[in-house]
Amino acid sequence: MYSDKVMDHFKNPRNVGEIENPDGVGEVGNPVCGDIMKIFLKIENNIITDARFKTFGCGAAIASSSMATELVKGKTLEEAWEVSNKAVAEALEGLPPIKMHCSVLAEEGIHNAINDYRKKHGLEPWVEKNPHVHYHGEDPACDH
Amino acid sequence: MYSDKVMDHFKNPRNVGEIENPDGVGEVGNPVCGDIMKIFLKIENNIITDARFKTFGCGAAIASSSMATELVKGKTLEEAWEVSNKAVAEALEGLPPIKMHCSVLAEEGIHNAINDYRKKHGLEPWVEKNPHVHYHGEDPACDH
Amino acid sequence: MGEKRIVYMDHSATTYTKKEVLEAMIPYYSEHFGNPSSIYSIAGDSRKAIDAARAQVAKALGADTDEIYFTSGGTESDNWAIKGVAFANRKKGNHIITSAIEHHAVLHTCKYLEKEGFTVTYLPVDRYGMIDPADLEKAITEKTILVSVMFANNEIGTIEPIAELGAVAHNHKVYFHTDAVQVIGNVQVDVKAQNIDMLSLSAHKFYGPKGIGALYIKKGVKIDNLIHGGGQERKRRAGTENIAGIVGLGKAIELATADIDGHNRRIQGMRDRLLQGILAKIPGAYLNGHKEKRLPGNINVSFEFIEGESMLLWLDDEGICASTGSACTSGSLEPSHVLLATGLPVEISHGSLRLTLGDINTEQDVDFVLEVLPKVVSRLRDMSPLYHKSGKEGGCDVQ
Amino acid sequence: MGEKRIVYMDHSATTYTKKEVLEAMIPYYSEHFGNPSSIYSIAGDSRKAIDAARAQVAKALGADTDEIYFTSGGTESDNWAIKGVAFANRKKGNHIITSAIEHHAVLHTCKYLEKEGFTVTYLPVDRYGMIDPADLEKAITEKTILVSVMFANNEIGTIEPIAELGAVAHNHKVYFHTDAVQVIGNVQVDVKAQNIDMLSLSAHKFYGPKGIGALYIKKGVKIDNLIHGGGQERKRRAGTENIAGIVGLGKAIELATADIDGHNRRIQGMRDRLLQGILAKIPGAYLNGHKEKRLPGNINVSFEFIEGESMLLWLDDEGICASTGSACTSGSLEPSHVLLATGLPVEISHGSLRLTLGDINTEQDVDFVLEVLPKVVSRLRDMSPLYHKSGKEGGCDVQ
Ligand SMILES: Cc1ncc(COP(=O)(O)O)c(C=O)c1O
Ligand SMILES: Cc1ncc(COP(=O)(O)O)c(C=O)c1O
Repeated sequence: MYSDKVMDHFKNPRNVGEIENPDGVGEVGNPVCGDIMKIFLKIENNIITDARFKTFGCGAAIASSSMATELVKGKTLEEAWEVSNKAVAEALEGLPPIKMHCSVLAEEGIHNAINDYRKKHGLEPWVEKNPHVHYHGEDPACDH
Repeated sequence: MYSDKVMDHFKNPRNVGEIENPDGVGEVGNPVCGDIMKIFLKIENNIITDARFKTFGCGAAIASSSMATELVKGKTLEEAWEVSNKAVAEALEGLPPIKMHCSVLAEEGIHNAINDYRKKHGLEPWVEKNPHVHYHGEDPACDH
Repeated sequence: MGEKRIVYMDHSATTYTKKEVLEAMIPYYSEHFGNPSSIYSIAGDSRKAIDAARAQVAKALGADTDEIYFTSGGTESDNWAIKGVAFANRKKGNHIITSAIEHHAVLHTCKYLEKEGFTVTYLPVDRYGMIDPADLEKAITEKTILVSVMFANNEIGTIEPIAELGAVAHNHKVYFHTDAVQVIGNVQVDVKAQNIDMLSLSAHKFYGPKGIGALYIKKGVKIDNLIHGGGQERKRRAGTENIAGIVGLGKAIELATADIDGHNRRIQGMRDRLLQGILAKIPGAYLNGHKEKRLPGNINVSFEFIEGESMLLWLDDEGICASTGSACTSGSLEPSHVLLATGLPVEISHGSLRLTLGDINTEQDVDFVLEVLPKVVSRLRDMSPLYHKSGKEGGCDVQ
Repeated sequence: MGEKRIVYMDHSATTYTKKEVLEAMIPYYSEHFGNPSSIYSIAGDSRKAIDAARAQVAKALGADTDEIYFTSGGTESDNWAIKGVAFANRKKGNHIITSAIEHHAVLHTCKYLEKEGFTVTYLPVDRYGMIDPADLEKAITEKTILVSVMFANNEIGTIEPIAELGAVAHNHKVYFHTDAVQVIGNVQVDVKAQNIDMLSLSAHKFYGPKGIGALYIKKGVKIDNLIHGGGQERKRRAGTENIAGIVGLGKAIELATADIDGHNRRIQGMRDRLLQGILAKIPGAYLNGHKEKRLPGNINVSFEFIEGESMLLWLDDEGICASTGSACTSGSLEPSHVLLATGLPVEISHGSLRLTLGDINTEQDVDFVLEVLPKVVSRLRDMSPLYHKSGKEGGCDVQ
């Protein structure tokens, strides 16, 4: 069902945990829908020097959190903003179609954390360029 | 499907053939329906001294002809008239329900042959006491 | 099968499961038994096995893997194709066209639909059992939503002009289903080239297990489910998958279609010698079905003046397994609807014999049948009240 | 299953086929393979085998042999019972009653019937998953033609008061069907004493093969066919019989019902120790389903703050096969409709785990799960953003 890469990031998730006094925090998802991601960023000179996560969710959600935090570390905020859910899924060597929403959640988590930082610093939050056509589960209340 | 007795009378049918100058002949059935029986009787002093048959039909039809001719041999015409299809089927140790009509055919063949004799001798043909509720196949034209 | 020599010539009724097929199945009973819907790794073995079998079926038909759905057999496939398309498209129309010589799985499904408000046209056949595409052309109306014609007939072996019939249906934008239960391994199937939208098959007709079949459904065909429930078969056929059966079907279709020409040469060689022998040795014997366009292993002959069941019983006594009419109607009183549709008189159709050769048969089997059958026929004719009458016509005077 | 130690605790999803069962089946693939509809002697072996299996099933259910019909599995049996009665009796009424916790084979069939003009009432359950006969009594109307309630639930294991429910239905002269797929071998079935008119079962849930099941239909029940075609199963279920499967079903049901009490004592002993261990070792773990009225091998627990699939993946990594929700919905996003029907909050139902013990399990398996599971739960909780928040309530604030 999952690629080896997904299983690797699920079983040995990178960057699990919280950052004390984070510069940006983003939380997305909904326990009713079965997944919540919380992303913590440490930002110095516009560069993400550390990224951590806590996730409640399926294997793909955990692996996506792990991969997304890996991908944004060391990037400028502008670069990190461009890390798309597709990039996360590709870095994981693919996700089952039914699980693509997990990578969307990871992208949104990063975005929320960046905008949290921007707001704290009195900056305009960036606007999602192409709001995702989210995965539609059978329960319409659970589109992320 | 068939009892051993049926198979015995099918494989070693008694009384196959015709009688030259028979005293009574009965023919029943219909090739369209898949079975025809022709019964030949030799009658001396009101007693059936010989009975033969020719049959076009299934295993049960052949076995019923064989058994029916056996049963009537040596009997008076009155006794032979009383040989019912049930008696034929019982003597064969049973017939599958779908094949019961073959024993009816045998009874009717004997009856027809007896009445043929009676008519030839200027006697009133006997009347079927309880006309059989015949087996109804899927093709209503083929009730015997 | 005991000590007695058995000559099995009823491969169209069912075949034995080949050794390689059974061997492929065994591990999926007690070892790789995981439910393919489960998440754990051992269930992955089941999923992979099903995927592989689906690929084998797709390859044999020239279809894509996601066009193959597993079912419990040819009957379910026929029911699904016909009812599924009928109910899903009833807003478009209520007219279905099939033929007079279909298997009961198709005919009785059509009868059921007639009760549900559909109208069904039963195309006639010629004396060889062939359906004329021109008749189909004429039968199609604005209300027609489905044409279902069998690829080859199970009783008389006639192979229908499927590609032509499919083309006619498609010209009118009507779905085309074919019951190909008898043709796998005997005729090259290519659903795209042959204009087939749906195709039914059943493993036990080509040396696979019983109780497993498949329905090919071309992408885009509008069809309702027949069996509702879990999400198996991409939500189209519910029920925990019969993994061992599916694996057996896959293996069997691979074997059966690996060398159709070679298989046919061998089977048809024996078949032709047997047929010629029968016609030469037994007077009053007539071939039913088409001379050339027929399944390689099929012989269907009628013998005047005798009845089929008693022939079968004598042949069985000698160890020869054959049938009269179709397997389903053997033992019933009804003459074959297929033979009647070819115009054969009822009384002659009662005396028909079907011998269907397959991989188990040998030239010795042919010799043996040629030795036994003439004796059986003459024994039965000797006790037939029709035989010694004046002759052909006289024998069949209907009261 | 490779070298790794596998602890299979998903017997409600499917079971392995027992050795004795497979051995009984083998001869019917390549040796006694005759089509039971054929007339020759070798087909008689097939007929006899089917008769014997039918007798085995009848005995296990307290039914007569001519009330047993073989199908392709539990799903087909459910479809047949419900659609068959619905369509055959629609002149009498169009109302069907079932429960909210049925298997999808029943629920999706009911949804289909709703589209066809039937009205369906879904009886609620209490927090233990129990259906109240008084609710059924209230739900029955003049239009009610069928009640279908499962004998025991596949997810939470709750055993319903079938005899009482059947009695209520019968008081109103309404047919009563039960999906007994999970109970064969676990609960003593007696269709007459338990007021059952139709009962579905599936062999692969009691150590038989997949792809074969049966429907008990009490004599006199008015029911349409689901699969049309040949005259098999006394003209009620067409299609060449899956003889090996039928033989396997017969053998499996005989074995499974030979000593239900002994089997339950063993399985339930292990189950109770495992359950107590889990509840003792893992805080924030809650049992779903009924404490006493539950299937002997079933455990269904919810763990706060974590999600089911990630639990399964970790367990699988350790060789433990389990499930969350039902097998069919594993891997989907939907929370279990059964857990929701018991009133469990959605967020907790995502963290449910089902362990179903069976004949393959040992006390060592129980020890192993008790060693592994607490570690898995705490590893996942450690990375859950819900866990370290204030506590129970706080974890579930919905945006
Ligand atoms: C032409 C044809 N269609 C359908 C079927 C039904 O297949 P099954 O009996 O495997 O369901 C058969 C054989 O029985 C057949 O010969
Ligand atoms: C309660 C219940 N009903 C019906 C079914 C369907 O049975 P099958 O998958 O064998 O068709 C199952 C299992 O999948 C079940 O647990």
